[in-house]
Amino acid sequence: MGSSAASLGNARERLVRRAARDIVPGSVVNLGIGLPSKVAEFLPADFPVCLHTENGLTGLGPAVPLEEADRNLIDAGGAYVGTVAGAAFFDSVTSFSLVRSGRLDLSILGAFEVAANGDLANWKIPGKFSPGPGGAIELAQKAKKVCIVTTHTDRHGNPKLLRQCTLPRTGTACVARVYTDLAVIDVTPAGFLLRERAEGRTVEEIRAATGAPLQVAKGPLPVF
Amino acid sequence: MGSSAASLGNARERLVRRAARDIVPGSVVNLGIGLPSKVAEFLPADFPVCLHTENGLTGLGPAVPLEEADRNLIDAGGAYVGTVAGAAFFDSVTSFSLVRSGRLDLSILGAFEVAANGDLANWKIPGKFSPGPGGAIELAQKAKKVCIVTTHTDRHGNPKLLRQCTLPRTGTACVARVYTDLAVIDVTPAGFLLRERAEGRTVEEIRAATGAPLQVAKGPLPVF
Amino acid sequence: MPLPDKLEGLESAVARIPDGAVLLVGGFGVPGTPFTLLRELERQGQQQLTLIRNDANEPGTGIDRLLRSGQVRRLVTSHIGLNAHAIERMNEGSLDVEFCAQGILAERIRAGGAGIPAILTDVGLGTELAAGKTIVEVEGRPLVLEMALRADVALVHAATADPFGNLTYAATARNFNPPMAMAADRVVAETESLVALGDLSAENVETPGSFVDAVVPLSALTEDYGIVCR
Amino acid sequence: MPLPDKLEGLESAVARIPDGAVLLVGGFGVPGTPFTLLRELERQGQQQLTLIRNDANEPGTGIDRLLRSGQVRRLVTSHIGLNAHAIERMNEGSLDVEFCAQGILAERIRAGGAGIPAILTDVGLGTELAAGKTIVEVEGRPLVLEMALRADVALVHAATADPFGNLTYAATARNFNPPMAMAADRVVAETESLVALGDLSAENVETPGSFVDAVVPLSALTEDYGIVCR
Repeated sequence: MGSSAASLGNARERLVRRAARDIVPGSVVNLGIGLPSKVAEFLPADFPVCLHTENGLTGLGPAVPLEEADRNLIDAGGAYVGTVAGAAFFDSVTSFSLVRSGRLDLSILGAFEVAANGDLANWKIPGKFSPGPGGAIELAQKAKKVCIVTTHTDRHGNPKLLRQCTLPRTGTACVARVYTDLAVIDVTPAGFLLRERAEGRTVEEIRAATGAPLQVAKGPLPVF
Repeated sequence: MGSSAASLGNARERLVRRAARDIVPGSVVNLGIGLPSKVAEFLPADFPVCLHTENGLTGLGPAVPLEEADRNLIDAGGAYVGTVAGAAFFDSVTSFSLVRSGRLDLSILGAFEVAANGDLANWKIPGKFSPGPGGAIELAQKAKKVCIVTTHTDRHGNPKLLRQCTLPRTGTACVARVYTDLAVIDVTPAGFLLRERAEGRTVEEIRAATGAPLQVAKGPLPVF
Repeated sequence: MPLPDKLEGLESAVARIPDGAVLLVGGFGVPGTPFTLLRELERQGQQQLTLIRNDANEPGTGIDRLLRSGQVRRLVTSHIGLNAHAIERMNEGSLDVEFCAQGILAERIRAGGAGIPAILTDVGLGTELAAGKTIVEVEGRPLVLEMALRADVALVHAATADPFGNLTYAATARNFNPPMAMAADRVVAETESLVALGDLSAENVETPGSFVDAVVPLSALTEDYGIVCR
Repeated sequence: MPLPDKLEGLESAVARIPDGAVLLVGGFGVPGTPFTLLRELERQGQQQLTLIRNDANEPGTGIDRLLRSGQVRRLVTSHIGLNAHAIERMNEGSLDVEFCAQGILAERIRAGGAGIPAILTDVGLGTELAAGKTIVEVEGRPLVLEMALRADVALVHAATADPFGNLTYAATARNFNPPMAMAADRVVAETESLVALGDLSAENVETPGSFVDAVVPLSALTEDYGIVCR
């Protein structure tokens, strides 16, 4: 845990840690592949939560090193994982039944683009990246709440928060909140609303890195 | 087994025994409530077959006396039953998935009426008997083969084999063969075809008790 | 990260059922019927209930007690032949009964639990069970539109549960319980045996606890659960 | 009344797959993939196959070997991101790929195994996955018509089997295997362990043997089945 968290880098660790703070005790949560999967590492050891992985497990435990791995026990990203007491295995049909029927309280996903109305694009870049949707469509469209953890801009510095998605959408009007290395931003009927800023970041800086109008919450802006 | 078979009476025992002879080794079979359920008693002890009951069991064994009954183990008729080695329990969804997807080789049902085109009525007598369809609709419409065991006439002496059903149908053109106390009759594109007669019964007698034209198979008519 | 605890007392678990609720009730005959939850519901007296259940139990037991106490407005079921009282209530018009083919009842509940709004089937075509239903033509083939069934509350009976709500069932007491335990906004499971988290094999859990909201351990089994001598 | 015996040799079980067959292939990544059946299929060389499988395995293993040997015409899948070779084949047009949302892929296979011709869902609406699909309006709500998927043959991997074909699966090796083991005209299960009839608890059977046509015990596990070091 320590080493993995350390390897995230300071800004990423801070945003992932911030996302972890919002998880409601007792909820069922699916953490997407990559950065979202790190959120679990920042939950207190005694925090009551049920982690779901869509390849067929509730009660997902931490990743395990290869020498302790069970060849039959992976998460949806292919990482070898453990289980917690009370875990249950099930097939892919049951797993997505859980997602679609409203039993998944929270899905934390990555994003290529998030639109001001909550549209999400995270599964395809035509001509460049088309591995297929996997479970992303249902996780985005059917979780009771969808949050995004992502860098605020792509590696070329282009904003990921936009007026409208330019890439094929994963879901429409599905994102509730975005955690980035710069800010915590809610999707509201009036568009993006800045709720918190990362330590050392100014509102102007965040606005400049955002590709859509950014409202700012009233009162002093919390820092994370 | 002995006592139960004895209680059937001679003519009924003969027809049930005859129905048992047609069961194909290795098949999956559902036996309806009442007379059809007796068919199992006339299968040889070493006969390879898998009996299904739609409340959630393959590998159904013989009925058990109350003093040996497991309160959680019944067949679809509510009788306490046993299991054979290799039995499996499953839920009602899986049970009817088996029926609908073509994994049920044979369904043996009772009948109020069978029409010359294979239509079956066995679930409702308007104004008199309307307990609901239970599993009858799917057993009749979806088993790969549907056979009927029944008395040739009702208790008022009226024929059960008719030109057309007068009662609400369970399924259309679904019955392949009918075993009665008088005869074995196939449903063919040309209507009812007499295949075998019960010991001591004449073709004329069978025809008189049948409410639709009855073809007679060529050659000497086997007696059962 | 311990899994959440969902243990709840009988009275409190049932008290959350409001008047007018739609309830899924597990069981096929005696096995798998949540008799204790049903007796508590009778005691508390919620009114105008809609029950979805394979059968109507036998007279004087299970949901028949709620029919007799006048708490039930409507019953969605497949076969009530073992309950002459229910048939009488239906025939006299004081109980609204909707019949479904048994497997389609199971499948509609299953669709509700799977977040699938509707399915298309040829089961029932050519019978009065398809009468009045929407027919959708698919690749030239007429199919009956069957809507998913969901309930406000599901009442199920488990053989074993842990505090998170992972459930197993005994023998043919499984029947409608697993699909029902997925198809309600609130799933309440009574259980014959309560074990600690981790005592159930993760591979043998039949209903994952993430579908279950309340686990009510039974202190004793009433005679309702016993062998029926007909 | 003994249950029928379905034990079959590897070569014979696979030899029944004809050219042009549609195959369901179990597994999600390594766990649950029937590597031995797939290697035998590669050896026998059946052509023009359509595969339905969650992913494309990793390069050089599982179904990727059949892609490389040119035996596969079409792949219905949800995500092939771990197999650059498959993506390349798709992009160059030598492999016809149909993508489904993962849960809808599972649900379509499940419908095939449940004898349900089609389901209606809102999943995929507003995305290109719904493009070109039939929309059915139900109670004022547009829903996507998703057809059941069935195959000529299903190839699944079990942890334990008995000779009748009752199957259990290990941990997350379950994944697509249970629905696939219901959705083909012929279901072939390779198994790591073979036990006698009656050795599996009837309550813990995951796939009832009545859905299974051939049980192929594995004499050894090749390294395909082992831990992947990325």
